[in-house]
Amino acid sequence: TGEDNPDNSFGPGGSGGAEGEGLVGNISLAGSSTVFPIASAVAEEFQRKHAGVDITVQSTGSGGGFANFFCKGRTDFNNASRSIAEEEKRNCSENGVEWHKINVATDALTVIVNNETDFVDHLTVEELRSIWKPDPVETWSEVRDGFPDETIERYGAAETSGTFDYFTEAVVGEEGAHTQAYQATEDDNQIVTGVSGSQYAIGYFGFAFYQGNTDRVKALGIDNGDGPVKPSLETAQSGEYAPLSRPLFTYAAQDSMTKKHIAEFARFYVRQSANRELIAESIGYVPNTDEQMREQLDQLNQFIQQA
Amino acid sequence: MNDDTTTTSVATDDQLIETDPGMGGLSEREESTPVTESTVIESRHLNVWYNDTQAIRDVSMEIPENQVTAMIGPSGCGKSTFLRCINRMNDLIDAARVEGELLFNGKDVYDEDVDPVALRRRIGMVFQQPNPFPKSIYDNVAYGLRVQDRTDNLDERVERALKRAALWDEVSDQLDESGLELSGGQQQRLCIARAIAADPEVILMDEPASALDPVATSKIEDLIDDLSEEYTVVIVTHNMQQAARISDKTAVFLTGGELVEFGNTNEIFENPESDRVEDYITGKFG
Amino acid sequence: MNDDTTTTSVATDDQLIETDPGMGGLSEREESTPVTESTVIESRHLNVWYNDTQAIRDVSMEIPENQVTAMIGPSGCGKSTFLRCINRMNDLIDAARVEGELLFNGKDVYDEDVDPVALRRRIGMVFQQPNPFPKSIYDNVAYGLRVQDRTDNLDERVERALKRAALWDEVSDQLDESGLELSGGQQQRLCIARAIAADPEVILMDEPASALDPVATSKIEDLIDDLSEEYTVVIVTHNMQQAARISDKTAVFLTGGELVEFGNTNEIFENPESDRVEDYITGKFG
Amino acid sequence: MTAAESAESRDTEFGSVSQVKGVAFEYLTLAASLVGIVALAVLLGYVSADALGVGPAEPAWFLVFLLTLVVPAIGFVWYAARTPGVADVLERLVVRVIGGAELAVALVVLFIVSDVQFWFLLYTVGVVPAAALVLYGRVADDPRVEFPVPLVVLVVGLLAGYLLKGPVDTFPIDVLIALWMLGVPVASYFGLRWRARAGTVAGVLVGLGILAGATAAGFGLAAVSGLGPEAGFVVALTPGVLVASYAAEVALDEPVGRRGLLFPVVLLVGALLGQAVVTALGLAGPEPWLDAQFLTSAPSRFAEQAGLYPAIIGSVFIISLVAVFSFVFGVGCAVYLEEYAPQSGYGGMATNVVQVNIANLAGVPSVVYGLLGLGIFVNLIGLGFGIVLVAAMTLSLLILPIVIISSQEAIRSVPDSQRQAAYGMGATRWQTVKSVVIPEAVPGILTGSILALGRAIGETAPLIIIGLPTTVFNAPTGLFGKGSAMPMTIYGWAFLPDEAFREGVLAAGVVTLMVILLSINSVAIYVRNNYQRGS
Amino acid sequence: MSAEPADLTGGTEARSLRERLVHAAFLLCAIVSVLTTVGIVGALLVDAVGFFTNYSLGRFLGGTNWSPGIHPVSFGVLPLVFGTIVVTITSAAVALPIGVLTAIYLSEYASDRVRTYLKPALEILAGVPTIVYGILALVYLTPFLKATLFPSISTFNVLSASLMVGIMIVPMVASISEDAMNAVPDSLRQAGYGLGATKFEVSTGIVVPAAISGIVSSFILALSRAIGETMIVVVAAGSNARLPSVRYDELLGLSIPYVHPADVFLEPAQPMTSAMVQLASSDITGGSLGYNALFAIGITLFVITLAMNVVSELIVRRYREEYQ
Ligand SMILES: Nc1ncnc2c1ncn2[C@@H]1O[C@H](COP(=O)(O)OP(=O)(O)OP(=O)(O)O)[C@@H](O)[C@H]1O
Ligand SMILES: Nc1ncnc2c1ncn2[C@@H]1O[C@H](COP(=O)(O)OP(=O)(O)OP(=O)(O)O)[C@@H](O)[C@H]1O
Ligand SMILES: [Mg+2]
Ligand SMILES: [Mg+2]
Ligand SMILES: O=P([O-])([O-])[O-]
Repeated sequence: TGEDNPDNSFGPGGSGGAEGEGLVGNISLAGSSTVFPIASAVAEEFQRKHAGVDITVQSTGSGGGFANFFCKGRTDFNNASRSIAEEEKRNCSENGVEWHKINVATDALTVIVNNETDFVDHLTVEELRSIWKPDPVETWSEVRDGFPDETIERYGAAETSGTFDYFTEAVVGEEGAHTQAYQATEDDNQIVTGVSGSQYAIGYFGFAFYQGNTDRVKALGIDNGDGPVKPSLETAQSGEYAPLSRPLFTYAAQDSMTKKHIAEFARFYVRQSANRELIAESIGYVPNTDEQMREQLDQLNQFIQQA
Repeated sequence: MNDDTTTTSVATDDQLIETDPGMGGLSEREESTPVTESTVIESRHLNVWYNDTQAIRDVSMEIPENQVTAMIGPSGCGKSTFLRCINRMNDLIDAARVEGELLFNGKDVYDEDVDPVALRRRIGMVFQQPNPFPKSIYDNVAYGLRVQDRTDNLDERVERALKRAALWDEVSDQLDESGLELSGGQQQRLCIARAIAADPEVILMDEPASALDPVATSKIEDLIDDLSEEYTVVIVTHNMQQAARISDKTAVFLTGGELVEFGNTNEIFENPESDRVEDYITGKFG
Repeated sequence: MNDDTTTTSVATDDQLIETDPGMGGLSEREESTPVTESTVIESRHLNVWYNDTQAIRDVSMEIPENQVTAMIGPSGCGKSTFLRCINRMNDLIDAARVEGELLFNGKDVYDEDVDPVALRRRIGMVFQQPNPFPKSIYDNVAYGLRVQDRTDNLDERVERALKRAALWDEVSDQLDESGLELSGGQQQRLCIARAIAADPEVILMDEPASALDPVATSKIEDLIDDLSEEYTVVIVTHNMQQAARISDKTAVFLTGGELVEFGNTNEIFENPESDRVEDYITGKFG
Repeated sequence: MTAAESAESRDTEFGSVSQVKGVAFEYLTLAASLVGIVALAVLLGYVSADALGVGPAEPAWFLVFLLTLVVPAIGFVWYAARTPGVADVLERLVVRVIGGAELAVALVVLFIVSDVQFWFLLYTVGVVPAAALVLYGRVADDPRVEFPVPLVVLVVGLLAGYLLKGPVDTFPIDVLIALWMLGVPVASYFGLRWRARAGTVAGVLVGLGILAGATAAGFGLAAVSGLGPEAGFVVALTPGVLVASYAAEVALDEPVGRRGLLFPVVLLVGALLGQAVVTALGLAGPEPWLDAQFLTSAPSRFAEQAGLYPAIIGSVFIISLVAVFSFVFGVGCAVYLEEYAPQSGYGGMATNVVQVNIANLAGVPSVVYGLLGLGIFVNLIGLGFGIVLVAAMTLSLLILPIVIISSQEAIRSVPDSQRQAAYGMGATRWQTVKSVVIPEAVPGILTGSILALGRAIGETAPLIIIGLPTTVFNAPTGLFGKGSAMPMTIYGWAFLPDEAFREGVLAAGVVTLMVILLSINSVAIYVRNNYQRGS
Repeated sequence: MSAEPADLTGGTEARSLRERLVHAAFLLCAIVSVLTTVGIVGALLVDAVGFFTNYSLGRFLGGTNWSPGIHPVSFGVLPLVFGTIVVTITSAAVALPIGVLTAIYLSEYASDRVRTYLKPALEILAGVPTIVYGILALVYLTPFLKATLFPSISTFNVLSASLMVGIMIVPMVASISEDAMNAVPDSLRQAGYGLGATKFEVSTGIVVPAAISGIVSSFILALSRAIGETMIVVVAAGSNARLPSVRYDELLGLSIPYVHPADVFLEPAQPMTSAMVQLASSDITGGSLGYNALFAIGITLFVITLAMNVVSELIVRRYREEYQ
């Protein structure tokens, strides 16, 4: 698609003088809105080095990306906040699209309450489930003895989002099994606002967002059987913070890896996954450790070799 | 100006004119002509301009009470303009400008303190094209009363107006139907009923029958004859025969907005003073 | 049909009619009337309908070359319709339907293989309202030549046409200005110039002077007189005096689309065969 | 009895009917007419304040520029409004600046998004010979180059150009291409115009002067702005020559009107003076989000570096395509319905159905057009996701009914007597349409179409549905390239957590979009007011 | 008789060829508009049929629960319809009176000079991109309302979105209504004044009733526009597909259910259009039931707006006849 037009010296956004390493071509990414900030940040950085490369990033949702783009051979990468589903695998192979999964960061879903809420500091997974399952408890006192007899106000992610999917599976253990009695929203700001407005509110969203709002809401520890663990970069990286830390991926298409500039971009993407400044500070996810990153890089290089 | 003499001479005519029943070959209304006349409307040196073109030129005349006064003259001579001055309908035309005096019961209607809306409530108007509102017959007739907040005995007043306009028998069982569904002649009588329902003192009619067929026209003419018992009627018409048939007084305007002659209808038609009027009446031009 | 007899009798008149110069009291064109006439346009039992209403009823007549043929008749009698049949302008009206024959130089213009566009290039037309294009005077006159791809010597032809239409002296120094800036009479002469620029054989004119003042009208009449030296002119007019002044032949249509009488103008005006035509010409109706 | 006497017995007090209700109502209606406009103006005021970052500016800073720039400018406009010739000149000058700038942006975009060398081939091998033939046919009256011939030459030439694209690989540099494709025609046009005015020598001088001046200005602009020399060249050539030529004509022909040319001087002097004063006094000015950097950089996750450049180019490219598609098909359809379509019988019924269908299409929600684009262009035809062409085609269909309906109105307002005159002269239907109907209807058609384009430039929902990306870093390259559009990028910013995006970058985006939109619409309104029939 | 028989058999081949080519080209353009409709219906039907074979129309139209992601998934469209209706009615409550008053001002009161400035200004109102309106609502209007009138208003809420939709459709109501009022013959106004009616009485008692069918048709078109409005609600109204929560009031020992306006207007909602945008950019797998629901809503929306357009067309046709 698209004619490559290297001789395009017009615009300031164009190639201008420095041609970097002379890489030239198009790269397209689509998929998860959760991964979108990472992808576009990485793309922005790569673009800075290789002005001849043209990258587009679309936020379509993981599933939309697989169904409409990636498995039809229309994109080079699909970002995903979950692993590829069976149906999507089938779809891909029907179209002859071979893929490789890259772990680009970890997201720690954070359960939050009001800063002033002092009766609760942590919840067990079981208690969390009783709050969010399809037929949930109504008051805090039903969650744990000693909690006040007040109605729970719930704020969570919209049901069409990957965050919702992941939270439901991790906490309730079944796809889509989530209460309907909650304020669903696309805008994490609203969850913060809602929770900071009531002592008896509870909500969840990505760790990234919590980091920017530590003064307004408080994160709960999660007890998965080994005692309560507070969410942090370290606990998430180490896997202690379970089950609410989830890996974020990008899926690379094999055919695309034959192109030098795309393969180079894939390597760059992986290398950036351990970039603490970019992933953690600037975006707010949990970066890979150097070790994890090198492992990913080896696998990727193998995959590129195959292609 | 030369022509002024004519005009002025008309204005200074006696107010008390004895009608001569024997002379009324053309006028069919001899029997109802009253012997004394009191003036309801009087114009004094009236001039009207539309932007820079003058439509009425120094017109002075007195319109007597409870008579039918006809205005005739070729197209564009200012008949409608004069009529529309009387109830200040010309206010609605931005370009129109009026000078001189126009007295209604002795009060200049163009005085600062005259509210044209109040004025129009005492001077009814009927137009060339029947223009009933797209409302029921009843609501058409009641309209004037309603805007004047005189809604007591509404049914009665509506009925009386329709009877007065000789329409009651034809529409009494369809008062709720739209006024637009009537025939042209009926519509025009409805408009007359609408105008008289609010008991005006004067009724102005601008070629009320020119859009109608002969049968409807003759009904309207009969009606006008009737109306003059109670109302002062001022009527503009193109049709000389009609003016002769229905009016007591006739004013002849000629091109340029001059009033060339004004007097008893039978005199004007049988023995016009001015040659130009004679030429006009006998159809030499116009 | 009763009336057919009249019409048919006209159609079976001799093709060669000798004019009688002595009779031409009304016609001013006696001197230029040729002695023999060859027919350019001939209609045979022509009928035209608009949807279901018939506008032309079984009209047969022959229009001679290089003469002015006038068509007169009351409003709505089908004069324009007949004119518009000749160059098939009625094709543009979906509702119009034509039956019978209409020959131009012996060829039926309604034949399958006739291209109306080609036909109109040989028959020019001038309309009631002057309708110059909103283009320059030059482009107006050149229009017909350009659409016919005859652009050689364009300047010359434009000049000739404007001279022919007696307009050159007035506009020669403003050829680049818009045709809309001319006066009504000039516009109409421009339209005539536009029509003759492309050298048609026949010029149809539908009340070409009815929108003009008397001075402009007389210029157009003079022009028509001139044109008939070179062209066959067919003209519709409301104005009987005009028909009498400028035409050699006159066709009188009466309501319903019948051709009641057709013949030399002076004969028609002085001695009409039919009473109805006489009534019409003397102004009893219409 | 005189009138006065008779009056004694009568009621001459007409009284007055209470007008309070009426006056109150009149003001109510006036207020209603203004409420929406005022509300929008206030909100846009806030957005502009955010976009221009007036927060940190000191009041004195505003005062200085109020005195040096705003007051003189308003004073000048006030003076112009009262001096007839000057007002005209001022209005035309402003419109030429705006129109020229729009043209320049469109042309620069064309050079950016497309393969200039390809255009060069098509132009040189296709357009130039065909145009030369037409010209020759006109001048020499040669029947051999009648109608189909130039068209055939054009088609063959374009095809040849297309085929040559592969084999030919040496091209002149872009500046020369721009000079050849733009400079030569523009210079010839103005050269001829001045030849008619002032003789051959002047014409040649003007032509050469334009070429030389534009080239020099192009390189000059390139040096200061960082744009390529071609872009500078285009800018100097379009608004530059347009305005300069107009200014020269005014200066020569209109002794009163030429005072209007002082307006730019007033602005420039005011701005420089104001700048000098605030620098001297050390006054803090606003810190605008909407600045050159914003307009020339790609999106970024850092608010300070974020820009709208690729989206602006994307939008302009898409809108140019939409203009072509919707204009061609919209006007074509309108001409068909008004001039060709049967009006009676079964054909007439079909026409009627099409007519009703168009009215209904105008009422279909834009998001549904997105589904159309997704279903037909993306999935059925398989043109591809998120590409410029699909976006342009979808938006074209979206505004097509509006263009058709307004063009029909324009065509209908051409008096029938004009058509009759043309047919009566033996013009064919097409000749009538081409030479009489369309020239008369063009202002109305243009106005309606431009307003419709304004609608298209702000449409977002269908673009979301067809999957246009919110983030791209480069301007689109070609029809099948991926690109974004201004509203898409702005939409993306609306949901970013970073406050700086919401309050600064977003506002800058909104203001950019509105400025582009309003400048497009003002041209439409100018066309309507100045070229309406009968003027 | 003239010697040469006329040759009128048409012009050159080239001319008729050109005529036919041109005719065909214009016809082609006209066909595009028909194809557009076919395309819309086709594109919507294919996937909507896929949806309705797996999910009954009755459950779709009658269902009170819209949860394409929460299991068991359910696609009751009523919550979305509720969102659409609330936004439409609220915006109509703003726009219809303002629009009609504006039309009255333009047609009865405004001088020509005022009109020449006011009408383009109103056109600008209609030309502002809806995404801009959405952002104005989200970033400026909502915080303003929160700071002044409604401290409890949500970030995403029905009220500010509806106000903006209202402002957007005012010009539509105004311009169509004004056309209708201009079509009222002047003779009716004259009759009114002649009977001693004031300008106010003539405007409201004669002109407006006489133009009523045009005004109604402008209402329908404006409502149809509000129903289809997407970006304002996507950006400013949130994405909560919900029916309004019912509160109960104890009265005489009975608990009376009622809907509190705050629950309707100050809270988020999800109209049909915004659900479509959400689905189109969501995590839902392409080709799945949830994805096809997009087209089911699309066709519902299409049918509703089509019906409204047809109705308004019929009404307009009737009022045109009235004054012919
Ligand atoms: N609204 C107007 N604006 C400008 N000029 C007007 C207006 N109304 C009438 N005139 C002019 O004023 C003159 C008198 O018009 P008026 O309507 O009073 O004549 P009239 O005698 O009633 O004619 P008619 O018999 O045709 O109704 C005419 O020259 C007319 O053109
Ligand atoms: N386009 C049309 N559609 C339907 N009927 C028409 C059309 N044009 C003319 N007619 C009718 O055909 C009849 C003849 O019309 P035509 O215009 O030929 O009369 P005319 O003699 O030229 O009248 P005038 O002197 O008024 O121009 C009239 O009854 C007219 O109503
Ligand atoms: Mg009159
Ligand atoms: Mg005629
Ligand atoms: O877009 P998501 O798949 O991350 O929800």
